[in-house]
Amino acid sequence: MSSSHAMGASGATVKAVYKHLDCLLQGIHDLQHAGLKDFTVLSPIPRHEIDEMLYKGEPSPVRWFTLAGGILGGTMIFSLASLTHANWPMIIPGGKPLVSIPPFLVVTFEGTILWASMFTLTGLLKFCGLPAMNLHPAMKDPRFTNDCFGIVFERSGNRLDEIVHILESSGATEVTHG
Amino acid sequence: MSNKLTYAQVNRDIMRPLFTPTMAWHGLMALALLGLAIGGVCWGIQLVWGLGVAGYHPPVFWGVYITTFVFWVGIGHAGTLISAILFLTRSRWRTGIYRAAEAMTIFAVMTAALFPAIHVGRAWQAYWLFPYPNQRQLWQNFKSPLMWDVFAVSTYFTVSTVFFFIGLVPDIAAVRDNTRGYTQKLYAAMALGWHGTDRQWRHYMAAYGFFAALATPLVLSVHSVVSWDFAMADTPGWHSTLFPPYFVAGAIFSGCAMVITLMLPLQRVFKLDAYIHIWHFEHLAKLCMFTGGILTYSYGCEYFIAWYSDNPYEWGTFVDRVVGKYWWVFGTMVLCNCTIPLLWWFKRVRTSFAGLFIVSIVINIGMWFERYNIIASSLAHSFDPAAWVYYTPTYIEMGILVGSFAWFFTWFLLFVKIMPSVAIAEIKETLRPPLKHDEEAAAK
Amino acid sequence: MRQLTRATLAIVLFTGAAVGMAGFATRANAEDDEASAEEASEETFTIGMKNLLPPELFDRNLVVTVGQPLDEAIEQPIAFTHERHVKTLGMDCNYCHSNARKGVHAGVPATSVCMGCHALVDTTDRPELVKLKEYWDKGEVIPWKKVHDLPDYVYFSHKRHVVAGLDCQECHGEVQNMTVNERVAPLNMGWCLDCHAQHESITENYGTKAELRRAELKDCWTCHK
Amino acid sequence: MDGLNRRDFLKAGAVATSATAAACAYDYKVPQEEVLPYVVNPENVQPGLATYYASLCNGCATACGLVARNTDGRVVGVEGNPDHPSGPGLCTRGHFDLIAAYGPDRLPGATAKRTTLSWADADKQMLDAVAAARAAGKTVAWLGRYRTGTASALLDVLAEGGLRRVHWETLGVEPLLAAARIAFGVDELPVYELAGARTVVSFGFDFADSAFGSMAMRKGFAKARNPASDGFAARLVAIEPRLSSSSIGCDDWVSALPGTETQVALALAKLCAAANGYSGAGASLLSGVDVNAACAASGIAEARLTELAAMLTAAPSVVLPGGPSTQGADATALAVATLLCNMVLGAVGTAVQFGRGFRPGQVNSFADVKSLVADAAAGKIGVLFLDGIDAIHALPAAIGAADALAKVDLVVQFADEANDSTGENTLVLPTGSGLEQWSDASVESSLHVLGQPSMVPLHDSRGLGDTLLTLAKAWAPAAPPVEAVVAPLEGSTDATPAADSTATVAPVAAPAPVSTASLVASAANFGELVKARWTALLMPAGANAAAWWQEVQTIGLVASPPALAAVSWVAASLPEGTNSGSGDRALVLFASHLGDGRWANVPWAQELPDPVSTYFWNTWIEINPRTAESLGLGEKDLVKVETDHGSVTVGWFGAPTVREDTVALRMGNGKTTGKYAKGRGANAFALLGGEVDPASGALNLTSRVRITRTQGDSGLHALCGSMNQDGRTIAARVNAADAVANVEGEAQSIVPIHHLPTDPRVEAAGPVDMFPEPQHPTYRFSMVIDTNACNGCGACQIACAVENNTPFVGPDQLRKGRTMSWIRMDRFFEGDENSPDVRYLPAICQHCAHAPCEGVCPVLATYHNLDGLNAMIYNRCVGTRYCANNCPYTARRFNYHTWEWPQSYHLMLNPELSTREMGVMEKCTFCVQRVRSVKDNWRDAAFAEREPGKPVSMDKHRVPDAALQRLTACAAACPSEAINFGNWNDTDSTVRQLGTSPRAYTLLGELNTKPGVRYMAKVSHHAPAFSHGGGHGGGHEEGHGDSHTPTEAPGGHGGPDEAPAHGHGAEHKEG
Repeated sequence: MSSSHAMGASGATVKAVYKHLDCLLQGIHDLQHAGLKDFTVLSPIPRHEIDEMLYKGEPSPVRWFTLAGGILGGTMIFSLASLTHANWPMIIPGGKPLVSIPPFLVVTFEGTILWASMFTLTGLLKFCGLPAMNLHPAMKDPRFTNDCFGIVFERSGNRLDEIVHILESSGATEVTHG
Repeated sequence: MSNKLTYAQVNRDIMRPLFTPTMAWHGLMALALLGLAIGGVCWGIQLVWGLGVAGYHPPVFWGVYITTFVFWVGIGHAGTLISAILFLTRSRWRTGIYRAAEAMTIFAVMTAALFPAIHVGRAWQAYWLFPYPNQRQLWQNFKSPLMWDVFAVSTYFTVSTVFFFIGLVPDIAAVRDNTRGYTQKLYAAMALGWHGTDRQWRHYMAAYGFFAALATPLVLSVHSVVSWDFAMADTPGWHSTLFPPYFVAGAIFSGCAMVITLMLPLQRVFKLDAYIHIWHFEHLAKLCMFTGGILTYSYGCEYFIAWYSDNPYEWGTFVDRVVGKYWWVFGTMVLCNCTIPLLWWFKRVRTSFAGLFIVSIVINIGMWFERYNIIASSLAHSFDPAAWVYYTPTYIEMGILVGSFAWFFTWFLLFVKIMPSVAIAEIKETLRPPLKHDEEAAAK
Repeated sequence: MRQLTRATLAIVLFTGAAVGMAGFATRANAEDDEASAEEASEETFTIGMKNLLPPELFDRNLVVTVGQPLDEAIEQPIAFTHERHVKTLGMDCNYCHSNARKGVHAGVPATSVCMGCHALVDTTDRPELVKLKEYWDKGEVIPWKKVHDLPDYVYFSHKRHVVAGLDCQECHGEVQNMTVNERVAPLNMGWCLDCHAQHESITENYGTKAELRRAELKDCWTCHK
Repeated sequence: MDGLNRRDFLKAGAVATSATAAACAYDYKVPQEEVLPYVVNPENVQPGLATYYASLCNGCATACGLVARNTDGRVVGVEGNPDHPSGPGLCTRGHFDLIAAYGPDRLPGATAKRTTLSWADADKQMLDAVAAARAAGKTVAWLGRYRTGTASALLDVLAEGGLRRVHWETLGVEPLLAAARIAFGVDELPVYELAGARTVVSFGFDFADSAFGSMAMRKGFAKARNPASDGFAARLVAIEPRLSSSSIGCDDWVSALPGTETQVALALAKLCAAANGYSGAGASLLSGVDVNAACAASGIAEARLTELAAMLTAAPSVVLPGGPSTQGADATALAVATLLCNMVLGAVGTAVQFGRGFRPGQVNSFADVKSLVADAAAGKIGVLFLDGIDAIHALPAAIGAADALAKVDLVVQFADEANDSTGENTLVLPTGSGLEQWSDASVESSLHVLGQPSMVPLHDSRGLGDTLLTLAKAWAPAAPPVEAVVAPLEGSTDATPAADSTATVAPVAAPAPVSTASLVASAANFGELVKARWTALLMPAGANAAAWWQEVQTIGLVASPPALAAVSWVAASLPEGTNSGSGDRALVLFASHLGDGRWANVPWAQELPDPVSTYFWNTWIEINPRTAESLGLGEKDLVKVETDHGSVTVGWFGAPTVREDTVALRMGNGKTTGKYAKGRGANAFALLGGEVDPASGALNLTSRVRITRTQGDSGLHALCGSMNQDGRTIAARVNAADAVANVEGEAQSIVPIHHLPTDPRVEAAGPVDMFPEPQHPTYRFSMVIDTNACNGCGACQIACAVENNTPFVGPDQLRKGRTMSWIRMDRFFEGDENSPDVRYLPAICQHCAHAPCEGVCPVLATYHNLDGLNAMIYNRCVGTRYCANNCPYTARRFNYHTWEWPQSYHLMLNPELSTREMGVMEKCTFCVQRVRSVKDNWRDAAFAEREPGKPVSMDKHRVPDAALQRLTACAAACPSEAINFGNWNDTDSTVRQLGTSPRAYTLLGELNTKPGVRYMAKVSHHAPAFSHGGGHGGGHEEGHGDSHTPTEAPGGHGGPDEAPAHGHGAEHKEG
């Protein structure tokens, strides 16, 4: 598509568009085989194959956010309930003890879930880099949300020709650089 | 899914309703706005004159509003159930319907969330229900089931909305890429710069799984908490440990019925037959039959426990439901929830448009009456016979009930017009991906 | 037309999602009471009477105070100065506000009380005193403006507080230095509670029973009616 | 409040979708209020502190003492004067009188033709008219209610000058007064001392409500009925066609065919005489009595009468005379017959006392009223003074009062509000409330009650006494200056034909001879006259006049021990009297709350539910459910009630307390004037023909009627949702024998509370709490309500409303069941159809220690405080109403609207507590403002006695039981003293004693809410001993009660007398 992007010191941008998943996978494989890692794969759907090839099954760190959020949320809500009731010890609703575990567990549960999900959201946004308003223009190709896959090198460095070659040979329907 | 579909075809089909106006949509929207106006006027009257415009009198202090609240919370169960639980259990039939079901959940919970504000005597002080630091040094009673309710419903709403939105992001991106001008800018803002990079997809899939895992206990807990509003009270007819499972089953029952009610026309009007099949509805109908069975059993169980406990108050209330002035409510409930859904045991009924549509509407009516039956008849026949009364809703209450449906449908109609009502990315996921290998094989 | 509709609907969706909390920021009432009550209690009132949450948790910047804004001087029908009467002339508060130790309301003195002295005070070139005399001669009530105005649902007994040994200044400020009377306390619930939870006079008055008394004082029905 | 205030804004904001932007722009401000000091401090007035005045209740002629509480210049509460011989307590009428003082209809001043006049003009008009009438030879007449004291003495002076006085009341005393004269030759009423009676037989006497002198009788009966006071519980037998509110709790209802009560009374007297061998002077009357004929005529089995006679003669007993339901054409004969019964029983002189000079001043008969009206119609009356009688409404239409009044030259009406009798020729002179004016009263020789004004008049009114004084000053010179001995206790009686008055009565305590006429000239106003007259009459010789008067004002009365006199029977024959009328059923009238219409314009009186039907704001008939069934009446059908004189169309209530052949019609409504009275219900007096009982001239209040079903919706709504308890123990009952036995025995509850099946293991373990009971370090405020003394009169409800600013909501809202009264009077018809066992239970907030309501409030607006009170903070309430749902006692009330209070009632608001806006919950607070105030007083005392440098003594802090017992408004009001308040922590307190007594129980105890309120079960001799009709009469078993289980069995396993009251219960269940 657009190749007007100024060629920097680190080389030109390379964008390959694939119509077929197997070609894409082949392209990734070839690139990795050639020791190239600095590229972004774009896909309209999540594919485990891509994930496997790029990240070798390493789990996403989002889960730690979820855990931390859950623990923090549960503790906070339970503390809130207990401390606020204990702050008014002369106010006894229904004769129940000041800090009554069973009823507080309900709000604790809700707090756990709420905070866990909020932290997950934060983690998601952080790790995905969302909102991603300054993605490289080469990635903003409407085909990638429609029916095409893509591989984008933001900076091809000095291996432009090799990259283009690998991409073209893997079956990309279109390879542009500039 | 049909292998004939291509990714581009999916994009075209599902986004079509967003760009092609239909008379049906505009007609329904006009109707919904009219209903919204009715509800708004009724609520305005109530805010100015006080809750006296509703039909309350001691000892019936809850009525149509709480009935409708519970009804909508119940409706709000199906979406997250379908999107989260079926996601975790990897049920394939989830894909075609989950987006609209989830939207239904959000809007149902939004509708339900209106009701605490409508219901309380001083709506302008309803913010006191939320804990926030204040100079009065005053806090809430975390032992009150209503407080649990506040937490449960707001958590459920927040988590469901986030879950819904996260699921939407790739599809909004797809819509963005099919629009121009300011609409594109709006969609672009909502898409958060999603372009489907490998890094985005990687964390996205992990987070989505966590959301599904977090939403799952919520689905089961929200209606349990709502049921505790009743079960924790000492009112005969309410005070029962049966309530949480009974309510959750009822919620799924009504929610699935509502999904059927909403998606049948959606499928027809927007010509989504390729994505939403009759067997989707059949699955939903089977889920209804299962939960309806639980419900029927619960009805019986309630009576058995009331009789077996030999508690005269409890038994008195249950007898009064059948033979007292609320007999017609009880009758409607049993007819709509236990009897008519039995028609779905016939495959012909549960696979025909009319059979599905009519019975699902009947179930929705029945489930509203179930809540009305629980709330009104128990309160009207409490401990002290001297305080027995008969509660009748007023026009204001019915107007607000109409308004609540209108509010729900307004949002839902907006949704189908603005957002892809079937999950584009996930539909594509279910398709066989385009492979060079396939094409070569086909060419040979 | 269609686009317009869609745009409107989209805007509604966005604005609907944006819900803001209105912060009624008023001027902060700076100091919290530093006086922490001594834990003099021997007998423990077993449900435990401690302010478990630190007062700092309650941000006074976030909250609404009752009554008039603190530094807004209220124009009175007669420019009465407390400074002259209390500081210069050395009058006791109880002389005019005699009801403070006897009743719920401290009250404003009857015009006759003013005239008890002012009948003898020269009014030449003193326009405020002329006004007073006019009210008295006409038998009219002086429409004083309330500086300290508690809501009608609050039961506040001046007697209780005076008998407990509190100085007027603790709530009313350094009235003896005021030429125009001003409200210095926010008079809001949290402010009341600060003293009710830990004022030193409770320990002085109730000794071993101070814990119990503090609990009683924090009971809502102590003040709400 | 100018512009948009914060609350309105938030309301609007809740509607608006874009609240955010507006909220930021909103300028928050509280309105500037003013503080207005006095110009000159009034004496003894401290802003915010109450001043108490001992005064006189003007609610009826009984003249009870009251204490008026004046806060910031307005009387905001009244209570019975505990120094009065009849003790604390004040019935509904006293409270209605207070409310009436603030009525919005009150006239601003003297009024003629709807124009306000100055008092000088009004006086001139009145005096000119009097002078003109006298010049023209026309009569100047007075038609008014009973008056005693100085006002009566002034009337005596005027009567000497030619004023024609007629004193009459609808629910009057003339039959009994005439009977006393006929039977004993005395000119006073008997005083019934019920405290020692073992059996009380009533022929319809409304001794606990509308009867003259009811307060003392009611207390006496409550004492007699309390098994703990004397070791017995009196048995009450009612012989009347409709159970009045006095006899509604009766043990046996032996109803006779309407009109045959006299025969029954005579037969009873004869049987009693036979049983105890009476052969005194009255025996001659009994010789002709045919017991068999009486039984046959009345439909009562002879065996039952015999049994009743045996019961009466076995122990001290009293037979009470007739009342409104039995005041027929033979009213005097019935009264004589009951006096004869007492004579035979030897009760005269002990339980039936003479010599106390007990009478409400001058008493005239209805015959006198009729002749006055006839004279007026004939144009013979020049000036007619109407004092407290709404002649056109309250006199039977048949006698033509409306036409007659129009023919009078000037009608001078003493009334605070224009009423039906106010016409074009009427000069209305507002007398003001009794709380604003001087008055005094004396209905017994030994008791004088002073009515001192307790607030400044709200309007330009002038006391009745002052007008009388004006009249007397203008008129008296023309009259011969008599040196009459003014005996305020003996009104001159010229009305009734006196029987042979053999002077067997000892003269009443002779007052010093004083001429009121001589005092008139020197008295500048009525207050001075009262003081002068009291000083002259009552001051002990040699006392310091000023000090004595100060003391009288403080106590509010002068009383000395009553002197009794022996009387002997003088009547040789019964007075004549026969019943008349056509139709198929007997009509009786009853008064509930509205009296004869006097309180019809008091909205709280209209709103107070009737104790039998729990209807309100209307007129209705009570008929037996079986009659209704035979007529095919639907729940909301209208019924046309016709006599020969008129007809009314009203709704109906199926009351098992009315005979099948009887129709009971409520009186009091059907007025054409008054903001609240106008257009409510129908006028019962339209049905009366105005016939009189020939012996006393009393109005025949009974009649014969035809009733037919009519189309239409009666719009009546019963506030009580069920006719019976549905087998639940809400209002419990214990058998009298057990109650008495247990007083002596171990203090163990004899009231079963468990409805649930018992498990021996659970029983062995005892009740186990999940949570300990909350601590109550100083007080655990509690209340014990003795339902045995309760007859559902509503005094507690109305006192509560006045004290706690609970509004009236009007008929439309009340029809939806939205009563705001913090006390709900539960009424249950138990027992069998023929002898209903009616039970009342004032249900209030139980102040539970484990309150279901508290735990569910999300914002802690309700909670349990250290004093054991279930607190309710209105300002914190959001209005989720969860608490109210969860209250098993349905004790909570919700503010559906911000109730509109007419401006005039704002002055009546108690400043000690908030009024509640719409959307908040409220309920009984145990009058926390009073609790706070009494604690404050004791705390002051403790501080005052504090040793320097030491903490105050907590022991001195603690309020003693005596100061708590009648603290709450309901406890202070209950005329039967059924409500006790106190500190449960104090083991010697009354509540602790009563609350742990065998009769005590907690409401719905099985819920283990640990209530602070306990009830004491109704004591009843109720057993199927008697039932009217001939059916199963003979089967009375004396030992039934003993052999039966001690009390009613738990629900669902009910004994034979615990079956639901009757087959129509379900029909009325929802009202």
